[in-house]
Amino acid sequence: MLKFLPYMVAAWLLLVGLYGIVTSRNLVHAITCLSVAQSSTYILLLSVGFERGGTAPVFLDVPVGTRAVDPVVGALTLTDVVVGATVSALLLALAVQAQKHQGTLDPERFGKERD
Amino acid sequence: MTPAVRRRVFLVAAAAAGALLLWGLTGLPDYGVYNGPYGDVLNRVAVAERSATNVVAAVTFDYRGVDTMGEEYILFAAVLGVAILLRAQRDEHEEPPDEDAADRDAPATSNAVRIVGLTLVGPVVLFGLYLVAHGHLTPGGGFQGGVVLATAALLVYLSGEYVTLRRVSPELVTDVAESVGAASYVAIGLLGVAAGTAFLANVLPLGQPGQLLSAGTILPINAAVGLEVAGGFVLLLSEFLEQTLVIRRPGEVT
Amino acid sequence: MIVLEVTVFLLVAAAGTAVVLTRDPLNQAIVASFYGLILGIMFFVYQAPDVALSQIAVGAVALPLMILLALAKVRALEGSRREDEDR
Amino acid sequence: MPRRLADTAAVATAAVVTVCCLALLASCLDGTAVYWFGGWVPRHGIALGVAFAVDPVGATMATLAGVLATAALTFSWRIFEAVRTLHHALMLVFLAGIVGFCLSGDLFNMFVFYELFSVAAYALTGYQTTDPGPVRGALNFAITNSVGAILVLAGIALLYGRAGALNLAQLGQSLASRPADRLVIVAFLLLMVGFFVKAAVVPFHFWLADAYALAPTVVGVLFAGVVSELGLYAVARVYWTVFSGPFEGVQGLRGILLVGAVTTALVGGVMCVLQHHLARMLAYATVSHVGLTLAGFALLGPAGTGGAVLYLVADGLVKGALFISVGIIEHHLRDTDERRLAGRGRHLPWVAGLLVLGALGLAGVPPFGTFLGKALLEEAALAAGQPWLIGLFVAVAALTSAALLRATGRVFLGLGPGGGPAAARRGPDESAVRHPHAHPTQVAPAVALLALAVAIGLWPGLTAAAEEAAARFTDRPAYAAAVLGGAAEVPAAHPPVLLAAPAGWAVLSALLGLALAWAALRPDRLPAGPRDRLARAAAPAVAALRRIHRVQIGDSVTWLVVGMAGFGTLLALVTR
Repeated sequence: MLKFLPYMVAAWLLLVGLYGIVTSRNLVHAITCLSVAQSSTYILLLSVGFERGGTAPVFLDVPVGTRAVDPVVGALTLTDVVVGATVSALLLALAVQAQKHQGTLDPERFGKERD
Repeated sequence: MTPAVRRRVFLVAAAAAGALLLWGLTGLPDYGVYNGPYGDVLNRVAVAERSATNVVAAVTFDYRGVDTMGEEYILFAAVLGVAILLRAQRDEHEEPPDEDAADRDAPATSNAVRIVGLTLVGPVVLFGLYLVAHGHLTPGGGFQGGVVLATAALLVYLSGEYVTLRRVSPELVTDVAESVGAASYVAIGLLGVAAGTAFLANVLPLGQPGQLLSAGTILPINAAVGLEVAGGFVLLLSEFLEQTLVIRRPGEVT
Repeated sequence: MIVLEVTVFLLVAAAGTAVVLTRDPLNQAIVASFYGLILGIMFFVYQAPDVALSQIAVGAVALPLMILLALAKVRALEGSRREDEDR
Repeated sequence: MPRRLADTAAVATAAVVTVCCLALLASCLDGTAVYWFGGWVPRHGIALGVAFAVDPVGATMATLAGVLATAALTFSWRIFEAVRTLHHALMLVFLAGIVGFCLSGDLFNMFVFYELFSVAAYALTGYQTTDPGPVRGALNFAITNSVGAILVLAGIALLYGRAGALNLAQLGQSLASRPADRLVIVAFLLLMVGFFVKAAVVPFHFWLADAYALAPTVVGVLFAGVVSELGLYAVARVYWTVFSGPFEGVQGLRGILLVGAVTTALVGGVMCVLQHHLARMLAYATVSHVGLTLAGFALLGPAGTGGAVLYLVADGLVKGALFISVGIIEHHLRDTDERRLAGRGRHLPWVAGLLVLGALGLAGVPPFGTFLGKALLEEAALAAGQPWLIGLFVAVAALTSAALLRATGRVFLGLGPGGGPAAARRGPDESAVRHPHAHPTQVAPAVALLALAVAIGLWPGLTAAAEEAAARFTDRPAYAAAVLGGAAEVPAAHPPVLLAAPAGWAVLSALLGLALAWAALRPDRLPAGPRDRLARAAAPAVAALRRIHRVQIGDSVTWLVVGMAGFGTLLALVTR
């Protein structure tokens, strides 16, 4: 079961996050749900680079050649975390603006298009 | 679509998409098995080649340094975006808060909180600088350190010293810090071109692995990133703060 | 070790679900901060301390804080709008 | 920074970037130019660092973005914006992201640049705070596209788990030895869906119209000209470098992609005709043309790819010019709804001329470059045994040019049912006209873009060059050899394309478009019986189509998941 558990957790978080966006009645809530969906990629990336029994890829106290986990996924996830946070910040600013113009954060109550 | 219809359609589609996802994910190697080769090669060669004992830092700032440069510009763009969105509103609808107004509207803080907050600022700044400076040796680096430094600025705010914060980091200073941080990343990259090798290639002496002054350009790049991230996050937070403070005028709900 | 891993995985899944199901954004920000913290712990288990540090700094502190600030702004806007309508 | 200085610096920077991209294009004509950042050249076929791998197709896309950005910034010269320096900085970051995306030869690096230009685009779309228009459009755009980016990243993670590599060439080599299994299929699905969102392929297109309607003209020019095209470029690039090996011999893939292409082309075309808001009209014209271009890629061969690339470059230039024209109308008449604008554009004859020329460009009439692109596409369709695609191309060209011609007739000549009274009712609004004449810095960029589109059409030997570039673009082993360890590429000779039949189709498209526009403007001249019967028959379908397109964020994401489930199921079925 453990063979695929983290992958399943990642898939679950992706879908749950999307479910939250789809059913959201508040933009700030939807944005937080998006960050949950985004976190699924952190888990996925780190899981595919994980090596059982490996140390962190820091060779200060352990010699080079010690079995260590993949440093590349660490670097990728680091980038991903920053990207996720900055996108969320930008979205929050957009939500504040939506509140200003529409007077509500509920997407269902936004004015509909003419066309 | 009405909410009920949408929810139903989504659940059906998500069940199918989820099944597909799981089907594909079971094609991955078992959890805990890593077949390489990328990470294994780097774990073997990075310490010798880059004198950085933290291989993640070597990957982030050198082997895949251009990714990180792009990432810094994503942060830069997002901060610009938040500023453009929130400042435009402010310019149109509100007077920028003068210091008196900020003073008046800042939430009242008890002295205990204020003292605890301000005492924490020093250690937090130290910790942030430590993280930035040791990124090539131990976990941490410009990004983590930068966020911690930004938190220090936030502590000042939480202690009710909003006026002090504005005096310490007025918009211009953080703007400049962020831009200089982003620009110096590119400048350090161009040093490699000037030295006749390649963009983002190392031009500094590598030193001994494990020493503070080692790993060549990773350390200055970490400093640049730290500067940019700290500036960027302070800007992000203060743009949102401005928003709340400007609106909270006397006579309104507080 | 395996028990710890499984516990953390299940905790992450549960916390992520809780974030989505917490419909009030104010409470959600607090749950999200908790979720960010658990993710950070999970990354330590993954032997990725670099990521764990930044996840805790961002996911557990900076992002929830920004959400709270944005919400404060929204509340203030709601308040001023209601006043306008009363007038 | 003083305003004039900021303007000049921004335009100059964009122009310099364009020239650099052009130089890159010239330098990579003889062989793929590879640049390893940090000097980390691959060892034993393993890429340690990140490479830019520049081939003519990528360099052309980057140049197109540069040209459009220069034109857009020149256009914005005289339009006041409060947050000017920030805005210009964001525009340049936007351009930088696009250029990096086009040149990169590394999958994760492509993702980083993809996010970079997306983030800049979200901010630029939403900031026009004076406009009380629906800000939710910007949020819908940002959230849907972020979900797309998440899927792309998930696809990257899957591939990395299998191959332990991120370099496109290395990934391609690693996957080529085996036919596609479940992991490769799902990774392909995730990457394609992610890029389809950006390309606005139906049903991933629901964010597009709002984003276009909302974007300031300066940004809209890049949206209309290059952003959707970048999604398609990524689809083609990733398919040919990474997945063409494992999917070789999967017959059904072409069919699935063609279904998507046809749906996209037709939905976009019909929705385009149904719009009255000019920016929305251009948005659905883009959707429709994305379908057309996707059909070229879907033929999964060099001929279709060459035609698609040539077409999308010329089409991007034309649409950029059209978006500038709409921007001029908006700037002068403070409106972009053709019904409210009826007859109010008489004093802007230049703009009318631009719109008519643009409509002809969309129809693919010679000498526009779109004509050559479509000629190649038609040849590829015939060679691939799909002659019916020509009918689709004609329909798309007729529908989109008809919508534009109708709007032009109504706005500038006051034609159309209800035009007269509406214009009269709107009479007092003439005071809203702020500037009586379009300024040269506004008209010139649009003229220049159209002139470039024509120059492409007249350039001798361009079809052969496009075919050669496409042959290199679709040659996975040669790409891998160029990136990971160089073997020389042998350019093949291409027979000249026959242009007589395509010219006939182009004229037919334009005439059909004109006839449709005339029918829309003068319904009273049509025989009453058939006209009313047709209107009654079409009404339910039209209403349904409109209802589907009235979306909020949740709908957009729901459709995304629906599309992903459908596309994935089909993929799984045809590869088994």
